Amino acid sequence: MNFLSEYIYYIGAFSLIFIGLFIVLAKKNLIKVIIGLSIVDTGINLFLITLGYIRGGTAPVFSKPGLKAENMVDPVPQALVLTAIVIGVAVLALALTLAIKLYKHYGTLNLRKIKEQKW
Amino acid sequence: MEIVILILVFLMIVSAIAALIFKDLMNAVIASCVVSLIAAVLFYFLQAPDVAMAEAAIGAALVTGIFVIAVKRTKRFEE
Amino acid sequence: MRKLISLILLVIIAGGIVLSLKEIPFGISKIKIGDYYIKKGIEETGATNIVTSVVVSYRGFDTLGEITILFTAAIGLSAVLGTYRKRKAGEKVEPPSFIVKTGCRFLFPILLLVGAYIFIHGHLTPGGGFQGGAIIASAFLLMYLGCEGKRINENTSIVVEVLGALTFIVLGIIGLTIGKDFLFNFLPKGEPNTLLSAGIIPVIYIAIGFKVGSELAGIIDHLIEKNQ
Amino acid sequence: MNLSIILAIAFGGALLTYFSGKISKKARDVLAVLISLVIAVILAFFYNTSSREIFYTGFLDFPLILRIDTFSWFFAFTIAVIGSFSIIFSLSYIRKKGNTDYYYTMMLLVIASMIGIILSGDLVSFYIFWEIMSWSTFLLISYNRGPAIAAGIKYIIMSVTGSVAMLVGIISLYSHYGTVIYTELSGLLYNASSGYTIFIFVLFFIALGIKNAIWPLHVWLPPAHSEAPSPFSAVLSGTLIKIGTYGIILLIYVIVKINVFLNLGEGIVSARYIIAVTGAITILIPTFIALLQDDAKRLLAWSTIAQAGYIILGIAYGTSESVASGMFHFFNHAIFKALLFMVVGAVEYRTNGVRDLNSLGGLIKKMPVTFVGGLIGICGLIGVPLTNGFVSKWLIYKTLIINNSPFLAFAALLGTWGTILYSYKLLHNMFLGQLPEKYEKLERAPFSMQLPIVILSLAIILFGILPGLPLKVINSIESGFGLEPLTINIWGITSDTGTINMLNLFVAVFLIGIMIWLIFKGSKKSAGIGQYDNYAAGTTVPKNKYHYSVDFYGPLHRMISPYLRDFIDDFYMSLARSIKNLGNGIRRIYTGDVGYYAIYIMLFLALLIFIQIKWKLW
Repeated sequence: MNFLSEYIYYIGAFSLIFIGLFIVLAKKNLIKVIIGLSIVDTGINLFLITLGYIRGGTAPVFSKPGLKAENMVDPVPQALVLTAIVIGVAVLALALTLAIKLYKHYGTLNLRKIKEQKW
Repeated sequence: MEIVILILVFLMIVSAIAALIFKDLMNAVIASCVVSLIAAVLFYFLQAPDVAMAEAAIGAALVTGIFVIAVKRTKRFEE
Repeated sequence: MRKLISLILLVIIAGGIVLSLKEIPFGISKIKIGDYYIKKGIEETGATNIVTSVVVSYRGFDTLGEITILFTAAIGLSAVLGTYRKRKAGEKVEPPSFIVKTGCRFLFPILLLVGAYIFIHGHLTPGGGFQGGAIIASAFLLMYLGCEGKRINENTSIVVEVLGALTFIVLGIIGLTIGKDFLFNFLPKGEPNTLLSAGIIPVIYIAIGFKVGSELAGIIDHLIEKNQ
Repeated sequence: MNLSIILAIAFGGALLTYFSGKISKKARDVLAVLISLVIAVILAFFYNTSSREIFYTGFLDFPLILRIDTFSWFFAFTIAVIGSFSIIFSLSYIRKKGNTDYYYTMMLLVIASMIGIILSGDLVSFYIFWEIMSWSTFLLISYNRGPAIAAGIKYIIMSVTGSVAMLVGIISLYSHYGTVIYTELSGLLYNASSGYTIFIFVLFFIALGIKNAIWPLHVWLPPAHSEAPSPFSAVLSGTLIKIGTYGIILLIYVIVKINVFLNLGEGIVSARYIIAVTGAITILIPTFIALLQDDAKRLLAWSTIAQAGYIILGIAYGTSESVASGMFHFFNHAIFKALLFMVVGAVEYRTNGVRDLNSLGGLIKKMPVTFVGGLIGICGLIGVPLTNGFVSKWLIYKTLIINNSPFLAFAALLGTWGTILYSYKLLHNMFLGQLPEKYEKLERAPFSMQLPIVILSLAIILFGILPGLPLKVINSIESGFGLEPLTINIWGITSDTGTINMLNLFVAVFLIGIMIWLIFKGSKKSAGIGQYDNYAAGTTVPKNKYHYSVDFYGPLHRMISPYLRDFIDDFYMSLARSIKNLGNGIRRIYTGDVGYYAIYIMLFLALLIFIQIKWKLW
């Protein structure tokens, strides 16, 4: 139990990453693959935030007068993840657009049937 | 407190696996939305309110919306 | 077969990650450069939200690059999707139910307000341009779902987007013209924890909020409307 | 006058030509000719001077140096003159084709880069100009599209291979001696181990030999020469491949120095002997392959390889006479091969691109000036007395025989006999014999084509009668190399072992000519018979039914062709095919399925992690 509470965030983050990766590797459906990618994205973000966390720390916002600087969690991963989420949505939207176009062209989303991405 | 987090992470993993298993893409999208939502809550517990807000607004709302549109434009069921 | 191979690969990778993670404990301070930001943040930028000061001030250049990526993605999306679709006469669109319609109409202005509040107070409380912009965009998503036939004027969204980006860049360049760095905080810092403080940070975050909001709304607009 | 100004004129002129072509076609033509002539004239003023200048210092800590002495003047001047003649020749040749601005620009660029190579005083600037030359040549070879692109690609692949080898050599020299300047490098290899010298030699010889089309490296030349536009073939054959010769002379006599070269190896396995034998093989095989060709330009291309063999043989043999013969033959070959390509180009121009020797014939009446040019050209090629080829070939035979190399001498002689056969075939099948009916209305070659042909023909005769002119220059080059100069006068060479005096020969030939003329004058006049005034088996021969230039040398062809397949080319081709198959095999991992690509990435990651867990490498 102690172990679980110690590492629960890591477990959560990496479970997401590996489930997402498994979807990417094993699934045939293009939209499913993109869902997998978004799950990997979430997992990585969670991992980064977890790295910056300090036990008993407070959010890096001086909203109340009594807050101490020593007690705050790392703001740098938070800033990084903030931008990563926004970029993530843009990339996802682009990927889905391409998926829609591929569907319009081939009439299927099955990656095993869309074979002309060969060079 | 810890038990809440444990349950949340457990739920998150379960919904990720659900996203993996569901044949109906709409259900898979909703499952991934749940993953994002729980992640947002976890961000809040990890003292990152900014990120939690962004994840809730973007990951849970916008991404899901975009996915739903895309699924409606293509095919709903995985072969 | 393929699933088995994927599983084996992932197990090996997971093993490697577990081994490497043993040395990174959870919840212990690994803070390095963040320490400086926390201690000097208010003094140097005037923003009480340190994340905001990192995003907009210390790493403002990164953020400029990031909104460029956003912009590129939006451009790529509209290039891929192409021209407007003329709705065919016979095509039936399922009308939203009464409750959805009313709820959307009711929620839309409130969401806009919330979004604006979030990015205006970006330097004081959690939140900022990205979050506020995303909330505004989801308000438009709601509008598309609930209010049939209403859409964003594309030109307006492009103008807002460009103005947002331009504000960011111009504010950055002003720093250069007065002989300091790019994105130098030239406005008075003011009293911390008041709305008018932190110099150019709220201005830039408001610009980012407008830009992100209109851009994401534009992406949704493209995905919903533009298609053949 | 500054050396960098010449290069500035040459390169700037190439660019300027392109833009002036956008404004006015006339201006462009005039400008192109003018620039090439100006370069030649400026270079002429550098005769017998030597200067050296550092024209740029900021390049990666390498000073880029230009220098001129008699040696580089000789090559640069020849190149400039041949270049300007072929540009004059191009004026009408290229008019029918498109993309003329591009053609002139590239042509001037090739000439400019060749002069740059010759004038450069260190290996880095040598390499830079070398690359400019390679690429602009590639663009010109594939100017005609179609099969020309394949020829160009063959050329550029070989050329790039050579360049890389040379770059490795340059870097190795730099890392050993810390300098790439000729004057500082020169003689340094004296102390190097012979293994290192051979290593440097092999690397440079791959590059230079490919440019010079020495026998096992020649495969790019026949298609490139025959597919390139004819005026450019003249430049290609007359001067461009001689850049390789220049490089070899530079390597042997300036950088390595002759005494090191002669002591490299022993007896049959010495570098000198191996290169000389390679030269002899380069004479023999291509000569007889040339005999089998039916395409006029391809025949000349093979002949170019063979003649380059004479030059290599002369240079590598290393006595002062042989080196003189090599350099003189370079000079002669530049003249007569350019002339012959121009002759073929003129015929090609008037017959709308016919180069097939089996379908031409009898053009002597239609294009007499061109015929005379061709006749003098092949005389020079064969080495008939009173043409310049005679002197250079005489020198090489003589030195080979005196120095007890009978087999090499025999190879050189055999090559000459083959030369007689194929060059007669060339001349006969184009100009003599029956005139096919479709060419009845053929006009003479235009003036801008006849002018260079006439001038080059006169030059062949001039240097044939007065070989002392170029030999004087060659003599001063040789004394620069530390070789004993020949004793010459304006008419020829005098020495203990054999004297050649063209004055005597001239008088003798003149007298024989008068005698023959008198005999013909005195004898009965032969009756002229028309071309179609003949009959066989009781009936007149139908027109165009028989054309006896077809299958010229038929029996000989059947006899030697089984032995003379271009098996080197076959070898390279099979190499290329197998590499292509290998590439196709590797390509199979690109299945077109994104999932596989993700698996590859994961596989690599898993492999790295597995290695780390197992062996803890990093």
